[in-house]
Amino acid sequence: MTQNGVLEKTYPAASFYDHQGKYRGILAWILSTDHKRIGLLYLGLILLFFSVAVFFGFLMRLKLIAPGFPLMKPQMYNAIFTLHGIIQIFLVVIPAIPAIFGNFFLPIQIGARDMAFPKINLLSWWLYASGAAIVFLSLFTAGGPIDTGWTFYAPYSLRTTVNVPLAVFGVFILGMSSILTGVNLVTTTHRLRAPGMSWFRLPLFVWGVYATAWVQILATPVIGITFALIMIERYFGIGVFDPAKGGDPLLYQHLFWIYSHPAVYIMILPAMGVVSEVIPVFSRKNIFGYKAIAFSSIAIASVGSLVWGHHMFVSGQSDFASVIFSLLTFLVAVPSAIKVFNWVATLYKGSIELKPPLLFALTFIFLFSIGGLTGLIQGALAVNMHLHDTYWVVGHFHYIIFGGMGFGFLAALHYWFPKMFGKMYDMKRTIGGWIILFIGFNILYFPMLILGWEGMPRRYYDYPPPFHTLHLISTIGSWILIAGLIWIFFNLIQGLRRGEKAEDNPWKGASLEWQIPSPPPTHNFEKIPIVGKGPYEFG
Amino acid sequence: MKNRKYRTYILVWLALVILTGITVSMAGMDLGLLSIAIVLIIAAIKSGLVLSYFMHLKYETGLLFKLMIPIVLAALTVFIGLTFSDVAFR
Amino acid sequence: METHRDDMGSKIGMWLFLLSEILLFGGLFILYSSYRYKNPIDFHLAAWELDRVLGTFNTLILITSSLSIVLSIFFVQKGNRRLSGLFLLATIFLGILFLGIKYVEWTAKIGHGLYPNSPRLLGRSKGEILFFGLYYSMTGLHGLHVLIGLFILSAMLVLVMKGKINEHRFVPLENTGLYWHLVDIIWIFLFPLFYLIT
Amino acid sequence: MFVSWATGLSGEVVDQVFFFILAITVFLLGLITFLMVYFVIRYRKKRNPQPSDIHGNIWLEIIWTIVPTLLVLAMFYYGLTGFNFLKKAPGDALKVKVIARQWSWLFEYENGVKSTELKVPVGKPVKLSLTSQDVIHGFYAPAFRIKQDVVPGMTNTLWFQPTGVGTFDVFCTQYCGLQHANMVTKIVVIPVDEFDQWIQKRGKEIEATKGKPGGAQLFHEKGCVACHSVDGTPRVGPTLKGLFGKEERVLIDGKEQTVIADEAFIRTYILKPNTYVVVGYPPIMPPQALTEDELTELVHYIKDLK
Ligand code: HEA
Ligand code: HEA
Ligand code: HEC
Ligand code: CUA
Ligand SMILES: [Cu+2]
Repeated sequence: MTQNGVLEKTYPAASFYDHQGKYRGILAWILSTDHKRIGLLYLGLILLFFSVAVFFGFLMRLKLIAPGFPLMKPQMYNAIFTLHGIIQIFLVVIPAIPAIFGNFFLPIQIGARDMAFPKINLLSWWLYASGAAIVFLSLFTAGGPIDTGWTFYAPYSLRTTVNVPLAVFGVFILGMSSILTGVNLVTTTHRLRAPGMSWFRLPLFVWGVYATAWVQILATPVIGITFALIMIERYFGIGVFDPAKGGDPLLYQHLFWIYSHPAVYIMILPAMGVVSEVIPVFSRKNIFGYKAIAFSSIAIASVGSLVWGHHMFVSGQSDFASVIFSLLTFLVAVPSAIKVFNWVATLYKGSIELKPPLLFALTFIFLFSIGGLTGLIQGALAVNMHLHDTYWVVGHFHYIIFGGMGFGFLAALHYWFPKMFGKMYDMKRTIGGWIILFIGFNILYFPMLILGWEGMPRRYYDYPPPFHTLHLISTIGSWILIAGLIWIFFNLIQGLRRGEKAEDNPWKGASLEWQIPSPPPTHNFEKIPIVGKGPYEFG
Repeated sequence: MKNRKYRTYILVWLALVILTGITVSMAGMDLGLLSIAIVLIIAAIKSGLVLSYFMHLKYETGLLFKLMIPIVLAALTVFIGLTFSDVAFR
Repeated sequence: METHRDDMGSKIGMWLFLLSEILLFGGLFILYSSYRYKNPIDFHLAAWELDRVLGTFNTLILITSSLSIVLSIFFVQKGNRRLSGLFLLATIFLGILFLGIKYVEWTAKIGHGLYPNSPRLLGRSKGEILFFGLYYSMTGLHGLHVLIGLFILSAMLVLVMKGKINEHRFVPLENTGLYWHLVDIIWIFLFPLFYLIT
Repeated sequence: MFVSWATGLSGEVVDQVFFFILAITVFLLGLITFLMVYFVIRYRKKRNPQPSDIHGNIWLEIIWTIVPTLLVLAMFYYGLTGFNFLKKAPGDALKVKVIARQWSWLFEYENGVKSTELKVPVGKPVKLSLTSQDVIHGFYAPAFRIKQDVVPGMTNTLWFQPTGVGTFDVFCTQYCGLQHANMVTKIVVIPVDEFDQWIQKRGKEIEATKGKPGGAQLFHEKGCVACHSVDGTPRVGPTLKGLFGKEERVLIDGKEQTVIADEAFIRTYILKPNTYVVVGYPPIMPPQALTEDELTELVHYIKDLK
């Protein structure tokens, strides 16, 4: 299938893996400005950090298996949940989809040869790697690993003796990386679309990443300055967040959440883009309500920047602010609802093949809905008084981040795997792994919702005996879940090592990335294509 | 045409200097809240001049250039406004 | 394959970066406005202690440096690299002057025992502690931007002299100009907020 | 299986809102899941080889924009009514001051009585005003469904009205450092006359001591027990049993030295804990605001811990 027959496969498929550039060996990767190589560099690091953080998650669950279980000391637990949160949020889920798949596929999907600023793209990766290195370095400095929670709430983060400044400096660097990636993605989308690729012919993944990139540009600097102030405060004591000097700790929380709430949409929007990509391809049908989905991405990105105060309902902020933030929180759920309904409607009268990418995408919808609906429940003012900072919240965000973004990531990985690596994995085995993962996931996280409703506070290294049963179930779930995860990734690695050679277009997709060889050649397109139709017009 | 641009720059610079003079002398007077407003309005005019002439925003075409500053202003207003919904009503 | 050149693209990229810079300072403005709202009188009193003359002088310096960089760009576009270089040099000089005056100001304040966590400052009201905390962090961050700008300007000067920047290829200099103007704009707000509103 | 059924007026209000929203969301989740599964089965490739080309439907879009909007507005409104109730304490409420610090709670009644547990009479509204001495804590009584952060430099308030007697958990829900998970206490709801007796008796005791509590009491009230035992077991901080006169290995400005734990040492330690750090313990003891009398009493008490 070609786009109006313009794209002819006339060239020898010398893939970007075989490209001979200035450098050899590892240098050919870490100094490459090819967006595809950079995407894979991110993939490598992110998977590494992800496994570290999952291991921490496993340790936490193990500690919580029974009241008083003597696995580790309290300080150790406090450090572990902090690191777990920091790594997962700042090192894994925020960069994951935009930096890996956005990098790899956004240029191809819009018919470009590379990003707008290839060198800055490489710089972003280096900043990411150094920021991560600094965060890890902070573990080994005097005072030991940080123990503030990923939120770094003042004044605790100003008083604790551990090396908070170094850790937030690391996150600051990560923020710079994120901003530059955002600048690159927005500019690329504006400037490098192939002729004929009008805004409403963009694949929805591009829309998702584009909206995300704006949030990255506009929200990230706020947390940058917040963390810079934490550093200045620790070294010079200017007092802006220190109540002893007149500072207002709630303003710290405002600044923190001004970024960190939009950040949750940085996590989810690209994943939603992936789902919008996968569903039409496997139902062989145009997406239902293209414009509604595209605009709801923009709506989520913009209205989503106005709801940060729902993390502060019980913090002592004014009741007036709570009311406004609660109202806005409920309104921002509507564009998400629109997306969900459109996805489900796309399945209607399709011709559906339940291959792994679609399976993960549908699981995304299910788990994301649970996560989102639990979000609604805790967004109600009265109920939040009860549920704030309990395991309910922990359940909410694991459902929505891992169930949502995590499964979106898995969908993306299984969807584009043949394109990225030119190999195919064993689809039957993926389904086996999915079953384990899905069961484990729910056994792990559903009890958390009940625990929270019963009043189990979060960030507790120990708990009263009545909570035991549910914690025990949850811990068992974590083992099942990790087994499923290992199964799925093992299967992918097997595919890499001895999978069959993948076709150029195994799923018969209509968007541009499927019209070029697998894996793509260094400059993607021999001739810049001329686009004559939408991304989901099959046959 | 080019030379006119040259002259524009100098004129803009003159305007900036004069506006600075006005704010500084204004500040001596005690007008309370009004003086905050005036001082900020003058600062806004000054940055408007820099943005449109020195930074060429006036001459750029394309929706993106037209939207950028409004987007940032909207973001800042909303951030400050919503923060004040707390700070001012606590 | 030849890397293709997209001047418009570079400019868009630079602008997007500047937007994020605005919000970086935006975070501080949020703090400033909130604390000013909560401690109007203390802020009022503290502002009297800043040197308004030096502040005004610095404002004029930055405005003028904005003019000189814009002229530098103007001349390079017309092919007059010598004048362009001269105006660049003037910009750098003004930037250094600005930092020099800032240095004098800060040392004077520190000499008076008014610096973060100083016993003298801690003895004052909370609003004043906050005012000076914000004063040091905001002008400090701004000064850091001026400093970075100076490095970039010097690099540009070298490029202009080498002819790498010329009438056919001047986007890097234009982008430097954009950055420098932004630093100017931020000062245009910092100046009244700290020195004038009393 | 459930740890805490709702109690108190606040508990009932919150649960109503909770179950209202829960019902809607469970229904929606069921609907979406059902449709998803049904479509995948009904329109699988084998059964439906030819997809229909549908691009969208403007009416459907409008419906599923408006209906969810109305639903969420209803949820918001219901949540708001509950919130209004939770935020407006009746004027005749019993007032109790709550002081939080790492890692213990102190409750102070209007007549000066202090307690480490919150004793309240059944059926009467209670209004808490919460302050913190160090970092942010969170006052959370799950059974009553109420929670409020305790922020240094601010006084936040909270009210509740117990409807039955019993003992209920209080947790700290804002992460506040090492012993966050142990910063727990109880709300003890007792019959009104029992409460009156208790508070009067304690009030008399205070008068008898002219508002000067003894060392043992101070040791509890000032929160020392959160970190120190008096029976020889080390906690977050070293035990204070047998401290007086002991030779103690401490760090002074990072250098390890031996000092004798005399009265001056103990006094300094309590007032400026950062002067010394006992070897083997983290340097986290918070400074205490004490009057001279209180300090003397405390030091006496610690001296006698043999
Ligand atoms: C990817 C991340 C992500 C996403 C997308 C969301 C999305 C949402 N979140 Fe969540 N949230 C987090 C990550 C995320 N959150 C994290 C990490 C925290 C904890 C931070 C911390 O304290 O450490 C948190 C905390 C958090 C709180 C604070 C809890 C507390 O501490 O007291 C609240 C309160 O309102 C909230 C609400 C919501 C809402 C309403 C949405 C909405 O956007 C959800 C919209 C989705 C749906 C509604 C479901 C799909 C739609 C349907 C099934 C159709 C039917 C729908 C309707 C009728 C509307 N979240
Ligand atoms: C993206 C974020 C992320 C992820 C993946 C996880 C994964 C896990 N988390 Fe979570 N967690 C957080 C973010 C995350 N967590 C945050 C922010 C906090 C709050 C910290 C704080 O309070 O400061 C927290 C807190 C937290 C707690 C509460 C601690 C406390 O309050 O005391 C617990 C308790 O059991 C827990 C357990 C687990 C377990 C068992 C796993 C894992 O073992 C689960 C295994 C993984 C999955 C089920 C994901 C499915 C598949 C994929 C994601 C595909 C791969 C994707 C990529 C490579 C991107 N986590
Ligand atoms: C937050 C926990 C915490 C609280 C509350 C606390 N302490 Fe401590 N205390 C410590 C720790 C930890 C040490 C040892 C290391 C250090 O911090 O210097 C210590 C050390 C001491 C010592 C020296 C002990 C020795 O072996 O030399 C004394 C005396 C003491 N505390 C008394 C008190 C008194 C009296 C109070 C209450 C008014 C109190 N502490 C409250 C944590 C605490
Ligand atoms: Cu106090 Cu947590
Ligand atoms: Cu949020």
